[in-house]
Amino acid sequence: MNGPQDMGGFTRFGPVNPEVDEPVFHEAWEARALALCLAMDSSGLWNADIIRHTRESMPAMKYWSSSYYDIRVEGHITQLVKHGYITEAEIAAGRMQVPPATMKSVLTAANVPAVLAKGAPYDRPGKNPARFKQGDRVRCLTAASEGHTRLPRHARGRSGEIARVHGTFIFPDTSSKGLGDDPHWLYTVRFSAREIWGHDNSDGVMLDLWEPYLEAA
Amino acid sequence: MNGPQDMGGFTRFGPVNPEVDEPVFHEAWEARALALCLAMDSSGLWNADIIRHTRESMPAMKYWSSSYYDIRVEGHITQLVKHGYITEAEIAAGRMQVPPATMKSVLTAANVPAVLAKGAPYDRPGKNPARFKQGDRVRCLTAASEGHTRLPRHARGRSGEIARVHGTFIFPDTSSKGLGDDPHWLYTVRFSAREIWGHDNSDGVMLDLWEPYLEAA
Amino acid sequence: MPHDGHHHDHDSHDHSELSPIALRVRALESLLIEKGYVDPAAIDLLIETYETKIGPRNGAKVVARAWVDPTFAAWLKQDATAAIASIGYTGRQGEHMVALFNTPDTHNMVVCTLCSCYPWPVLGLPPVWYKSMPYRSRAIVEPRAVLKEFNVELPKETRIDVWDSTAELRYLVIPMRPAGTENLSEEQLAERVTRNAMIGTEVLA
Amino acid sequence: MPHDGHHHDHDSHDHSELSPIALRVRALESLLIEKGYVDPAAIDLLIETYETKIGPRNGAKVVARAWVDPTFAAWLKQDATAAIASIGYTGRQGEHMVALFNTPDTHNMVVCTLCSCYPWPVLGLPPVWYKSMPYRSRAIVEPRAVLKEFNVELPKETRIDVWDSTAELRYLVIPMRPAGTENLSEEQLAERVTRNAMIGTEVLA
Repeated sequence: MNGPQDMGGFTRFGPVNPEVDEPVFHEAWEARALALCLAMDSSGLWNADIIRHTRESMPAMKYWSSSYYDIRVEGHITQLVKHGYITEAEIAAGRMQVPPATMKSVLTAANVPAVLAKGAPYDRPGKNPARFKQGDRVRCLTAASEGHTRLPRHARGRSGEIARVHGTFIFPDTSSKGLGDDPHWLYTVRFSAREIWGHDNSDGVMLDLWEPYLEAA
Repeated sequence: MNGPQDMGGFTRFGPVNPEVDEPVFHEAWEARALALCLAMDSSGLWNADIIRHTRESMPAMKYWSSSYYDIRVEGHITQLVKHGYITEAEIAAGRMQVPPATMKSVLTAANVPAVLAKGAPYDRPGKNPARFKQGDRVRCLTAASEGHTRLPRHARGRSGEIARVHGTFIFPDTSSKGLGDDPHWLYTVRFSAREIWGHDNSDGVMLDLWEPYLEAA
Repeated sequence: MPHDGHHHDHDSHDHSELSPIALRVRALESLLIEKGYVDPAAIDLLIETYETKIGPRNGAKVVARAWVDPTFAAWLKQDATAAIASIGYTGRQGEHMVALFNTPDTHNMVVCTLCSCYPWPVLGLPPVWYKSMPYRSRAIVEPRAVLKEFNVELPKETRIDVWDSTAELRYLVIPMRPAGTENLSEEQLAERVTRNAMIGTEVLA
Repeated sequence: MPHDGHHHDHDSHDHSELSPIALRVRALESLLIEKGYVDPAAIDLLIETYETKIGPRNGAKVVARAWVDPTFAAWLKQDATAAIASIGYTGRQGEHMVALFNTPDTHNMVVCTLCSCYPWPVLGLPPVWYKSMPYRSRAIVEPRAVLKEFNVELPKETRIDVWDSTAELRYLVIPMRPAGTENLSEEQLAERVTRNAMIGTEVLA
């Protein structure tokens, strides 16, 4: 799937328009939406990769014309509906029509500080030694996984150099399918802007890439 | 410019939805728009590459949400306004507010059959022999021209094989800037779907590419 | 859905029912006529031409001729522009024609990812789906998924070449002649040839 | 403009003025509370936390400390997660921190092309522009054109590395300490550090 999220290198969405003294939230619903999403993340019904894939599965035109909080809340609604915790009819009505499902864990106010401070680390013990070391030349695969992947289109088939070796982390291409953590070595790879865009300068594009995306170049 | 027209390989605009027994035009305005565009093409104020570049310069979201005839007519309006032949205020009013500019050539009904039958051939005598022959391996440049180009993003930096040699043709990267025909050899290059997408099959992606886009591989 | 904005009922002549783009085109037309830039009779004739004269029946005749006349087929393969001109189809958006012959091994399919280039003299104006972003974006990367939406499933062994009209060459797919048509006349054969088969999104049976 | 749909006036509590998405979120909240899936007090506390406690002043303190304390700077370079935790910032969306030190030769700039990953514990929630398609799509291909829209022009010789947060690493840019700040205290220095400088879209002067 080459989804609406993968638009790096496209130049025609218009100017960036930074806002001076931007408030944390522009509208009250954005704050509510974010907090609801964070609270529901404690349910254990999905992981970060599943929820990203859900957001990316929106039709492209809707994705591009929706705001960040809109996309987030729709992703969470999709998952809650899919797991049978709520129905679209209930949202339309604004009230319960079918009895609640069992929620493994509800985030209480008392737990908020600890849950935020702990976060959800993504490093996991791996089985194999790292295949690459700093300075190694690598090439990204041309093929991408079916479904969710974090290998963007502009990097596929391109060569770069291992800039940093980070340890073993949950692999999103597997995790997004609910098939477990499948930890793999994570690297930061430096690609020259010349290699990726043909630019005549020394700029770099730095990407965090898992070992299964890479082969020796 | 990586504009809204260059979306080959993207998979999330939705299903194709072919229509059974589709009429030539769905609404009367589409027929009028097409005919007005064809008639104004006889004005000599632009060429096909300039008008393509004009259409591609629309903001992306507008381009993607506009229909073919809408995009066409807006491209022509932009050019007519730019050359001082009409004003946006005149279109809003639906009538003349400033005197007409001189039109080099007006397409008459009597000339329509001959003009359509003749078309506008794009082959032009070239100065140099072809650099590549059928069967040669070539690689597309990674860099693309500033402005209009017909080298799509998914082919940049990729290798293929010359399938056909067609002769010398107007080069759009030059012609779109109003800098003359600048004829170059035109080739059909066959890329394997494996090379471009990493597909595990023998399918091919065939692209018509001018010599300046290519280097020997 | 994008690109579906023009699937409404046909215009009436009541101003109040016209969409903004319909009103804009109407205003543009009045203006161009008032300024003397266009000849209203030329506009009418252009529309009539593409509504009644230039359409896929032209291409169907080319295909049928290629099926019955091996000399013509060879010429079409060698110099499609000239061979097609010999039947009377030339000009705008068909100045440089290429004929792609389907075989049991290779299926050809045509797209224009960057705009909507299409061989007008033989196929007329392109259908909405051909001009739509879904077809333009997907045909080159997932041709089999796209063909499925046309109810076409090709054997896995068939190679699909997708031709992206990135230059001014215009492609006409010559479908394989269906079995059991040995006794049909050239004219009867032409009736069997569909527009989509000449784009490569249909297989004649 | 896409992504500007939320730049309207703040919500009033009058139902009739709420946008469809605001109404939808309100309905969702009622429903989740009614079903016992969320604790309303937790919702209020989460909002309060990101509105008042977790924001770019946190990151500014990290930067100022790095400027005045070479040992801390070395630790930050070596193990940013631990060094930042020592000042008290940890957790969600900052589990795996990396500090990028700007130098006269290399300017670092951070983006997340694929979503909007951002180091929340040190910078708070991302600004609208960081989450917008224009920034997400353009920062990696034309960083200088993007920087110009922030009124930043770097010398041609300065190399720009654009870090795309494609994994769960979160990046904090450590800007160069401005000239003439030798006599400022760590606290005063922190006041000079802006959010955009810690993303790499501003150069402190």
